[in-house]
Amino acid sequence: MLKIAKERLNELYAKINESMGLFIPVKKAGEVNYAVWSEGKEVSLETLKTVKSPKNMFFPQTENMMKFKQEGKNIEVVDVRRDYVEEGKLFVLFGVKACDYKAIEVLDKVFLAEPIDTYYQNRRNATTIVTLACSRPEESCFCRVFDIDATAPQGDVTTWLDNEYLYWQANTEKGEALTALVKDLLEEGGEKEVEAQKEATKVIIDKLPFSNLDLSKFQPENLNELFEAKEWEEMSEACLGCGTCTFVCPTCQCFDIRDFKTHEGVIRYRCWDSCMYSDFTLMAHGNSRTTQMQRFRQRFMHKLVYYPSQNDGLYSCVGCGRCVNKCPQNLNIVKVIKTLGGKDND
Amino acid sequence: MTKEERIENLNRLSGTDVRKCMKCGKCSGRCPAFKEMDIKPHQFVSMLCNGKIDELLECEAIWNCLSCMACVERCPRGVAPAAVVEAVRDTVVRMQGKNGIKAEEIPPIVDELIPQQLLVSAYRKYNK
Amino acid sequence: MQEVTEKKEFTPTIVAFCCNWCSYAGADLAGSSRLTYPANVKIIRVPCSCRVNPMFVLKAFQQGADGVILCGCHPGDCHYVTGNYYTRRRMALLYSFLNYMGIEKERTRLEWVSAAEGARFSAVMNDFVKQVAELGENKRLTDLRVKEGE
Amino acid sequence: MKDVELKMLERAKALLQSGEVARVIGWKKGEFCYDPAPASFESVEEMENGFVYNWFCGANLSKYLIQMAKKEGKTAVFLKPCDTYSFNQLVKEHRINRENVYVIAVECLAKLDVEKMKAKGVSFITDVEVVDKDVKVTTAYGVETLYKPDVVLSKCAVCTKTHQVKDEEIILHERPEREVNRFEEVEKLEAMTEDERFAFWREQLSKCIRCNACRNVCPACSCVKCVFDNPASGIAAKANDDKFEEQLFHIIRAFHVSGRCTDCGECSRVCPQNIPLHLLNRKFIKDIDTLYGEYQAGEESEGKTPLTTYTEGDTEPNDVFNGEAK
Amino acid sequence: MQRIGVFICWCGSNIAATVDVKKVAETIKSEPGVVYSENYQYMCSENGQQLIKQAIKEHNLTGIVIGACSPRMHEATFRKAAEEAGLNPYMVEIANIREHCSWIHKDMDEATEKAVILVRTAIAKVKLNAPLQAGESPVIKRALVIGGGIAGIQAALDIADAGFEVDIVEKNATIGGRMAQLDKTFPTLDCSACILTPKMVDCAQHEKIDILSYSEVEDVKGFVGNFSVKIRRKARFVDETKCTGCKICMEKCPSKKGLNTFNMGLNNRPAIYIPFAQAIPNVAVIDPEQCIKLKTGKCGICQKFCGVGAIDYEQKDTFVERQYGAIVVATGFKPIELDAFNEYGYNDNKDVITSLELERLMNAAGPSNGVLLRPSDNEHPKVITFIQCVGSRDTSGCGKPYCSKICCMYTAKHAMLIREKYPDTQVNVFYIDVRTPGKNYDEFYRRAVEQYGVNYIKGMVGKVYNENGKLMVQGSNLIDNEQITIESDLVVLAAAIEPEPSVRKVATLLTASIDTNNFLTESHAKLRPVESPTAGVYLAGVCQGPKDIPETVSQASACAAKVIGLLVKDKLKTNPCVAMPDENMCNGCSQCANVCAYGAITYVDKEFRIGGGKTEIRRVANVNPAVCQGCGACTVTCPSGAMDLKGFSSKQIMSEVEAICKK
Repeated sequence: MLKIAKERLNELYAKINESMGLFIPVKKAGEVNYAVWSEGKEVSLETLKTVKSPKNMFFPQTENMMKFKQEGKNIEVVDVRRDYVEEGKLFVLFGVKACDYKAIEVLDKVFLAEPIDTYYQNRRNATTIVTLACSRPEESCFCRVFDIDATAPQGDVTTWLDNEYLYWQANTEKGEALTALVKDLLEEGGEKEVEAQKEATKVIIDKLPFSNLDLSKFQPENLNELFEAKEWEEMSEACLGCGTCTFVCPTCQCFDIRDFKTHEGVIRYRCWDSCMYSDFTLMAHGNSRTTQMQRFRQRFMHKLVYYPSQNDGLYSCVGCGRCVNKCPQNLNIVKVIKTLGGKDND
Repeated sequence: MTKEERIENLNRLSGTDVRKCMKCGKCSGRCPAFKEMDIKPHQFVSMLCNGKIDELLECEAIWNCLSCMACVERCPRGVAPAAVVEAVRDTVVRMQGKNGIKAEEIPPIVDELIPQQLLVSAYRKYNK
Repeated sequence: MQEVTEKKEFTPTIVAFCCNWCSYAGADLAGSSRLTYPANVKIIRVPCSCRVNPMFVLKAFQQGADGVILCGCHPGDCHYVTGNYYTRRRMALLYSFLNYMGIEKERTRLEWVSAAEGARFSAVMNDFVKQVAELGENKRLTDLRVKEGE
Repeated sequence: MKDVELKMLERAKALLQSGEVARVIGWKKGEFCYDPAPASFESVEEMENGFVYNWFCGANLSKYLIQMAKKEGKTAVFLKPCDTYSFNQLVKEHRINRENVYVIAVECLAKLDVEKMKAKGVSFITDVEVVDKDVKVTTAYGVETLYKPDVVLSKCAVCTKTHQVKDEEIILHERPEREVNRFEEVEKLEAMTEDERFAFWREQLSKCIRCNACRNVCPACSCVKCVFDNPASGIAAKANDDKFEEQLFHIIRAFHVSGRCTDCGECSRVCPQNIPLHLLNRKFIKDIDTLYGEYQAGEESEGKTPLTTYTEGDTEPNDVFNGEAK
Repeated sequence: MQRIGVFICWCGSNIAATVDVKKVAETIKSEPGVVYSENYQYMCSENGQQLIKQAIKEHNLTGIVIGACSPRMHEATFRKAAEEAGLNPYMVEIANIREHCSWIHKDMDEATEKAVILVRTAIAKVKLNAPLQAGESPVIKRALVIGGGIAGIQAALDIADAGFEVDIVEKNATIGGRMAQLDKTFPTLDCSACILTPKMVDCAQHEKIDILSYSEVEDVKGFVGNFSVKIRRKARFVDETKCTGCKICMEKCPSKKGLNTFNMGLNNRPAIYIPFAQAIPNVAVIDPEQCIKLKTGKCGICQKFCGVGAIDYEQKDTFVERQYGAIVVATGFKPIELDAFNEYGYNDNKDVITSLELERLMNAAGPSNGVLLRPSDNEHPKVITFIQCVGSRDTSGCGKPYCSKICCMYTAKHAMLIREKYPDTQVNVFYIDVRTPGKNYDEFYRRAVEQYGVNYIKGMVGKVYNENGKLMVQGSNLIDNEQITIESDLVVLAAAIEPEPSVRKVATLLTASIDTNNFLTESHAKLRPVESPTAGVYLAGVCQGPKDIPETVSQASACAAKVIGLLVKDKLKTNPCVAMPDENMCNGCSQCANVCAYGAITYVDKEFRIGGGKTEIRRVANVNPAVCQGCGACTVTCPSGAMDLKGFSSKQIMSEVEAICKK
């Protein structure tokens, strides 16, 4: 175990930034989101939940896929993909919480499965992930439901933060390499403090109201029954059809592909899409889901039934609680789990 | 200064667009000093327009113009003949060098009918 | 090595929306009277100034226009009776709002130019081009993507 | 507050029981004390099981009536003072059939913003109690008292609205009269330089994730299909990433609701990035007030908006900047 | 796939001198979608049009762009050509590379570059054009003439003679207008009344003409072929159907001190009056400002004496609403006010008069029964001085910048008439220029000088002042380069003329455009001089620009010909570029109807599928294409973008914007 005094963290960031791009929670106009670090920015590791999750790093909200250059009557297709590893351009994603780290695993299963999404892969391969353990979870957190240990997240490097130090432990080769890069700033020690923090946090997690949600009903064999459940109508009644839950969700991975006309031709880009939107998966014949209830159902069925049935039971919810906090009308996945999840929720 | 430059200078000094003149002669029709002027107000405009500035620079009229602005007031085209007269007068004075006007030189060149106000303004202007 | 120091003077791109009945005709009159204005002013013909949607103004800025001017019949003279009265309110609010967002107020303008005011059309355009040129390039409301590759 | 809730419950149950209304739109208990959700109740049992009215019922229920009022039978709805303006505006735009709605005006002494409370450092909230200007918050980590004006919703901070429409009212506590200048924040921005204003909005809008929550919650944004969702409009877009898109979206949205926005403040309440979106709409309102005479959308349920009327002597656009006519 | 053809016109050297037309045509060839690009000397010529038609057929073009003069000039020509070649006429776009390019730029490279962009912009638009079909609207076979002067009378007679109903709306109590006030007319010196009054009588007796005197147009709705006009019939307090014009009321009326406006206020008339002997209708009218009965409720003498009981003090303004297919505006003129010209002393000296006052003084029916007496003392003036261009050609802001056109001729007429009737009178005329273009006009003026010895002085008057009861006219004689002062008995000012001020309201009601001098604008200065840009509205007489009687009559007849040409049609093609809502997106919010000036938008309840086999009823907008004029106000007020304008769709305009901004 290594450690660095809190007041020296800026030196750590600067050191990493010398040779790598550093993405870290930064406070801007009152809100904390992952952003590129540079000298003078207000880093906020203490913030439990960034508004947007770190998925933005590998799967940006908008991303150019290719360009079509037009000259007279000719069109040239330009590949804009970049192999960052090949270019030697590497990144560090710093301060990822356990839930968000788990979410990256969920995304990997989508984007890194055949056919591999090379845009995602290029960014993913070039990035070293530094996770940060939680010490002050709040009532909307329910990662434990998904067997996530918020006190000891995985990642290339795991860190813990208390009032004096950031504790540092490399887990992988990438992690070791990063540790080597900053080793001059780190000192030995901290095992005791980390253990103490873990214990204290676990006590709080036990007390969290959602820590014992019952997911037992969400099994592939119950798919039809769940799909037909009459409760969807009532649960979705207040849904505005906005994309807040989707866009703050660390595991939502749907995107739309669109064209943008430039002076030279066209940029084809992808951007996050939301299954809550009425034009989601719009096809020539119209839309397969025409009511907000259907769209609402789709989102939660996907998280809790469809995805796990195709990924060895891995839920595509990680219990980060962002949707619980951010839904304008206070609808969320917890209500769905409580309504349809299993007997033990009552 | 070439003649062209001088013409341009006169146009600029006067601040009036002599090409706007439609040659109606209303300025001269109203001029109270018409008889004393060897070159009439409308001719000032016309001659500047036609580039005949040597005659203007040598004329007596510039000293007889009362600067009463009646011609400016009456002109239906917004031309200011008095401003042209003034511009010529300034040019002549400046050509004389920096001598300006001396108090003792005033009596011989003016008569008692000239308004006091004009004398004061002329003195202020040419005696620098 | 000889350095090319020739500096290209900034010529702004100006989009002018002109109503068919007054201002477009005024522009025609400016043309037939041979009253010049800079070539970077390009006119889009619309039936009435009230056809101009704020979306068009924003679109122009997005596409890299440095100034947008809207011309219509004088209030009271609208070919469509009341169209330009609505234009006047819409644009008053839009221009004020854009400025509130920090967009330079000199980039937007509305002028009433009648079919008989060729000279005014030319004068207005000259003045607007000068005003925008002094301001420089539109950087605040442009979409960087459209200029990619430049 | 509890007394008001009980009275509301009693009335709603009576209305349902008598068959006078087929459903009641109100708020339903959430997982915590602070997350009630809008809901419709069709029976006495449903009301008894879940109905709630507390310090966190900030949501404006009027927009739900667009769909609800189309259903069979009359719909009763609880409207706070600010909500009634939206209701009227929707009636004016023929989006709600007034005949099908029974409006119960309910009192409101401002609503609390849980995000503002959390920003004050409280977390793991288990209970909230309000006594005058003190907000007593019980959390798993202890008890804290917050100053109410610091933690009310932005829209409530400057509210002087009164019920514009009601079929009956439930008001047990009168809200004290007060003088506020709701344009203060707008004026502050106006007083800045262009560069400062640009920087301010740039920073705020760069947070936008284009989730459309502001649009979808907005009672004025009641379009069957939004221009931004319509590829034929020429400005449809989902992308947030380039700086132009958010500006375009928010400018056009503000323009589209100008003269129709009642300043209900829902846009700012729902923004996940806490962008002060109401300051955009309020600028339009301020300019309209200054240039065309004071106008409050939603005060009436018929007539024209300031942008669909004119006077012959209106101020020229070139003369209007920063909310002042030259 | 689009197949666009581009045609670049040289317009002789008008375009080709500053725009490299060949280069433009060549550059455009590589534009996506363009399959044909050509240049030609005169595209609008027969050969040019042939070239276009041939290309459309040979290359199977789906849309064409013509780089030429303003679309306001030849859009219709090229649309017609396209149609003849089998292409929908609305698949044509014009790039204005003449008025908006070659004529305003001097640098060839710059102008060529701009021309290319303008053509590209038109291509961008035409790619989004959709074939449009013009609808039809019926024509109401009745015309309205606003103004009952010689212009209105002539237009009405010509239209009526062709068999169409005509209404004349005249704001005064009688028709006749300014011409009725004139004594003689140039260049033949006919008596004005002798040639005008028969026409007035013709009007009154024509079965197709209805004269609405003492009336004003209050409101106009509709469009060409189908105007609906509300007319205010002002209360004249005399029953028009009963009054026989016996004038007994005028004799008996005790309130006789009203200014006789027909005589330019040079004498008085009673409160109840017939403006002049030959008035049409020959019906009395009461001036409510002057009538004792109407002001105080006491009197009623005229009612007592009226043998037919025509007097009705209770009469109120009434309104009639009528439908017309065409409208002729003939609102005429008035001399300008002379308050700004105190140098001429008009307000201070009774013997400084305007030319129109002189007409009345010389007229046999005038205040002095045709004997020329000066107003101050009723003496014969021995020296009369005329001053030309009073307020005309004046850019100082006091007067009018234009030439009033008629003054040179009527002054020559006055001078001549005076010299003939009173040979002992000396007549002087101060002039700047004598302008006499017109058949027998210069000859007329020369007769005044050569035959009648009128003293024409080239120069302008600087001041008119009163010295011991004599009018001193001081001015310049430019030919002799001297300043002169003429002692005169009478000074006559040729005051500039301006459009009758009521034309502003009429123009607004008709949405006819008006210039800075309040003259109505014609559709084209040369080619469509009698048509207003507003379809179905025609212009006759001075309301369009200064002109004399022969010209006015010509223009009125030309108007009539245009109106007849319109009214003989049973149906008109309507503009297909109208608003069109997309019902699937319409919210039915009524914002669009709120801004529609024509009431073209109504709402209907319609059933829509909403998915899941369900439907819902929604209120949606419905545009009447025959009423919609295509301004587009509704399109901007529609928040959902459901309302769009055909031919100027949002997408079209935005693609034009893109093309312009493209670097």
